[in-house]
Amino acid sequence: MTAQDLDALYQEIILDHYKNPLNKGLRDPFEAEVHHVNPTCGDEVTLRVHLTDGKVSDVSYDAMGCSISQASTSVMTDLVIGKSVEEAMSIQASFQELMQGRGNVEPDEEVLEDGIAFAGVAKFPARVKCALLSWMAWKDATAQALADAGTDEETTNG
Amino acid sequence: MTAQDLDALYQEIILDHYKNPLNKGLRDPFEAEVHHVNPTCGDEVTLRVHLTDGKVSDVSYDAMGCSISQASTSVMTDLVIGKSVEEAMSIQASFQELMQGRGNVEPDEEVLEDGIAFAGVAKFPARVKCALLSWMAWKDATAQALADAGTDEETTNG
Amino acid sequence: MDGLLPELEVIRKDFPILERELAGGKPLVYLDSANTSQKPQVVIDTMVDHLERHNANVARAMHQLGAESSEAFESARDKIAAFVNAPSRDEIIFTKNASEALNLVANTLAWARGPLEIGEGDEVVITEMEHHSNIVPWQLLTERKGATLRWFGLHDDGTLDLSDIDSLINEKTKVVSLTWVSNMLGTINPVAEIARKAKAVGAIVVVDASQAVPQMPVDLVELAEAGVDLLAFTGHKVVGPTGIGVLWGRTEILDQLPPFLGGGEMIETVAMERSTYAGIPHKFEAGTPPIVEAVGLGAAVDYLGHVGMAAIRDHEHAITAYALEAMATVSGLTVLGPLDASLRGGAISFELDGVHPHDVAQVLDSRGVAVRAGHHCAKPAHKRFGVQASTRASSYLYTTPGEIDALVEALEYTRSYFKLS
Amino acid sequence: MDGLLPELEVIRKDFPILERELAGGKPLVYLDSANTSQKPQVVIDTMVDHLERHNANVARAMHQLGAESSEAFESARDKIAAFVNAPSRDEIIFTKNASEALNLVANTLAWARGPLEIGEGDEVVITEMEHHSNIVPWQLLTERKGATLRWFGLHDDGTLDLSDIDSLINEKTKVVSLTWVSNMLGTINPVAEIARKAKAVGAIVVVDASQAVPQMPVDLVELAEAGVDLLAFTGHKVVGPTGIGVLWGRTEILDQLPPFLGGGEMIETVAMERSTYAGIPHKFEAGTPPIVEAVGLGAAVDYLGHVGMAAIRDHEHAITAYALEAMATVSGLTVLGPLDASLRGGAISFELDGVHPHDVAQVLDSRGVAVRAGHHCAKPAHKRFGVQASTRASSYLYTTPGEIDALVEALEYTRSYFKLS
Ligand SMILES: Cc1ncc(COP(=O)(O)O)c(C=O)c1O
Ligand SMILES: Cc1ncc(COP(=O)(O)O)c(C=O)c1O
Repeated sequence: MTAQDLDALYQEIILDHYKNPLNKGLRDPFEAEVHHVNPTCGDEVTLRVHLTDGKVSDVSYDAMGCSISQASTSVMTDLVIGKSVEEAMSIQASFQELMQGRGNVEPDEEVLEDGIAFAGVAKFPARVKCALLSWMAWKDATAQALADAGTDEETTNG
Repeated sequence: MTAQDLDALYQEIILDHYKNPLNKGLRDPFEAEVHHVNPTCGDEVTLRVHLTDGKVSDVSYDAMGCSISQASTSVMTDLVIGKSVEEAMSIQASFQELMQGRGNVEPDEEVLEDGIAFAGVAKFPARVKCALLSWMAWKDATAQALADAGTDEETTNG
Repeated sequence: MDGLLPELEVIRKDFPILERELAGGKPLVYLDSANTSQKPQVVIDTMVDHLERHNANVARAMHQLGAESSEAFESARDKIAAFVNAPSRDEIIFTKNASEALNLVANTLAWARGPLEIGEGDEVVITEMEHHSNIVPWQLLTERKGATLRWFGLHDDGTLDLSDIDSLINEKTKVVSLTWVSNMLGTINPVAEIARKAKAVGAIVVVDASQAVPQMPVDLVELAEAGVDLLAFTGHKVVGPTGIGVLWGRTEILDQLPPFLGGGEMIETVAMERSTYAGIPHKFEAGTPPIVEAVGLGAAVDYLGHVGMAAIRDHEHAITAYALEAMATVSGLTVLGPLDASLRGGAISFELDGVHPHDVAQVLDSRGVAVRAGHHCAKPAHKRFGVQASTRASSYLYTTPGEIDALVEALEYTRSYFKLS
Repeated sequence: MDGLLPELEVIRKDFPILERELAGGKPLVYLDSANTSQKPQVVIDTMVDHLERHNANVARAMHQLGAESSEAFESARDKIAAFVNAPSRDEIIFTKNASEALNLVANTLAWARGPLEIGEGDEVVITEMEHHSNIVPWQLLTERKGATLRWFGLHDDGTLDLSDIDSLINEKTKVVSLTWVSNMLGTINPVAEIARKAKAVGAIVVVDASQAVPQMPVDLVELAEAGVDLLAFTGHKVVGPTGIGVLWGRTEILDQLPPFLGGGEMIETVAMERSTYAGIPHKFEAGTPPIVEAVGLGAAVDYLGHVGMAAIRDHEHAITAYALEAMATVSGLTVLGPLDASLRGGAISFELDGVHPHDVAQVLDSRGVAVRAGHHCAKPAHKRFGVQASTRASSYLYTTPGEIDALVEALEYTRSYFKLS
């Protein structure tokens, strides 16, 4: 790849989020905590979600990894916190689609905001996993929290 | 291979032994019986040896296989029966050397008699195993008979 | 002749080895494709291009060559998944050959716990026409776990004897594993029908498709619906290279099986104390995979797909019908297996009265005709037919009727050579 | 520079990929040879010739192509046996990679009965610097059999901590398995010394030579004398193709191990009721082997033998010494592993303060420099040094001092790109 590609990959926004990550740290309360790893490089994230009344009240995390994975985690938390679970899930889906689109998907700035800075990553298959690590962790944790809530309800109802 | 090679492989002597094999059948008495298989094609031989006073008194067999393996068995029994074990072992070694020589070993007619007809087989790696099947079985059976005799002697001496 | 590939001469030009001259200037008549198929130029060229321009390890590398190599490797998986219409591309696992694919299943079942566990009193069912690679793994499994191996017998015409299916497949049956097309008898087995029976008792169904995938369109979605859980085939028989095979497995089953080989690429995380494993397909692909082989196999299935598997099946059928008819004119020749070409694949094993298969193959070879002699890794099936070995002629998409004529002519010559007429 | 291969430019011409231009017209600086090596033209050409002119299955075929293919395949075994000076050529077993070779040993030990049987109370000893492929198989074995896995720790300089060798290797020890050269730290371990200790307590000694065979002369007669019983390496790291690995084993041990995969070629005779198995090497080679891969590997070891393994070792040593010195000038760079080139192989893993290895590798790639980033399948060793990942540059016989200069220059650029200076 060329120096231009490199700059397309390492957008200023990405480097900013990398140096100053948002919402970092593990916090209480939370309904689900997951630990995800990128088997290729060993990058890890421990991530908690706190949902209230169908809303993403908090996402907190402890993560180790490269600039792309760190920045992506920061952007993700910023995008989903405060949104309804449904809306957040749809943002997650848009981001995942962008990442897996091999550079052929046009990002929607309305939906993804700072996330569009990752459009360049889609052209680097080896880095797509970095960008997706925490997004997949969030999806997993949220699904777990919802399932538990479902079970609780069932239990309550039963 | 050419028609000439074919004739070199299927010498008249070989086809004669194939049609009229010597010493065929399983006979008593015997000190050791072995069963050998060619894993590639399934050719089989059951072979017995009878030794008396260091001499190969009889070799009897039941075998299924191709012309080369059948003829080779017939020639082998004809060569070793009546010889001293030592002499027979050395004939076996000569034959094996001829077969594994990839066509570069000059056969000794004094030693191998009709066995020299197999010189052409050495150029067909896939057929070497056919020619050697019963010779290896005979060697194995003889070794077993000798070992047992050794044990018996020991037992007697002990 | 009806059914032949329309551009047969063009197809033959794709296979460089078919121009090979043998000793004595004889042209090659290759009738040993059930043993291994020949390779078209495009498969060889694709492998060369990979080795000369894109070679790198996969999955692990961040650099350009690594990205190119990973892309080539993973798109080979996509191509193969599409070729057999697999429900999911992640269900395509690369092995080293069909034998490893079958052993992977039997070996991981030996360590499975929970619903898939196999133990005393359990039964595994195979057939008498299996290739050794679909017999020995199940012998090892059942011996080691104290389970019982049972099998379907064969009718005299080489078809499966299904008369005792209701007692053979019963509530103790944990696995039914069978070949789709026999490599010795050519028989095509009713795998969907048997799979449905097996599913009804909750058994796992394994299909050895080593001879089927080369010869006919395969639709795994359809087979999965009938109840097939796992299916194996091998690269070198579908005009691909050696060193690669494929195991397809239903996700739910693969997820339940413990890992097979442990090591690089199959892990999620490793500590000295314990490890966790990756999801499929990587869970079953320890170590550096057969990269250039997968790339070659991708090109191979592209090639076959381009010719068209339905057209290849028709071609095989036409050639086989022609061969069966022509071989019937050779006196003393008995075909083992179905005599109706529509019931079988293109491998024709036969006996020639008074000449051992080795000798038949040897004389044929002197005429340039390459066939296989022996038990073709199907000793029990030979035993069933009271023979120790047979000669086998097997065709493929590049086989011409003229080559069948050469075979028959060479068989007549064999008879005269051994003074049988 | 002393020790470099005298005809380095000629050698480079043998490797077509080294002329590859990357994106932006950058020449390729390939420093990822510990991951996989590049292939010389002669290896590629030998494979092409086999596929275009001699392709046939082996062992089974009576025809001319079959004889040629079998001859090529079995002489590859001879070549490899000679290359590592194996006591017997039948002790050379072809696997699909080094991982399969190691798993073959661990997996068959799980089913071994008699003196080799492993059970509760028994111990298997490895080291903290193993590749995952020499960790996970032993975890699976010990977990499944109720035995205990133990390991040598590491000194801060990346060498093995042998201080507790007398307690680690004791009368309960059944297997000691260790890497000869670490793929992460580069460390060369004293395998002969450890083998002697292990022999004294009757343990089996397994050596992972995946990084050793490419880099130094190997004499298996000598190693066997010291007590090494089994040794594994992989084709793609010795300028051969993927899809092939090698397990060498002492005949007495291999004879005692039960079969691994069951199927074609590994049998003596098969009946539905039971089977008997072939002798080595075939006993462990079920199914169609990696034929063209073995032929390619034969050409590869011929090529390396022609250049000379002692000369290659010297070259690697010279390049590694030069690289260690040059990299020491990059501020914030810390090498993991021995800093003395004479104690190590050519893989140099390092950290660059403030830049994650992924990002280092990415920036290097934009300059055409191909290195690996991650845990290199050695997570426990990374953990031992308190890091999650590292960047690794690894050289081979085609590496020039100029390429090391390019690496260092690209590292400086990385620092400035991430605004570290
Ligand atoms: C030390 C070591 N052991 C084992 C392996 C595994 O080799 P393969 O991936 O070819 O199975 C490697 C290479 O990846 C290695 O460097
Ligand atoms: C029906 C069948 N099953 C299994 C195999 C084994 O394939 P491989 O030798 O590639 O493992 C073959 C071919 O030899 C076969 O014909």
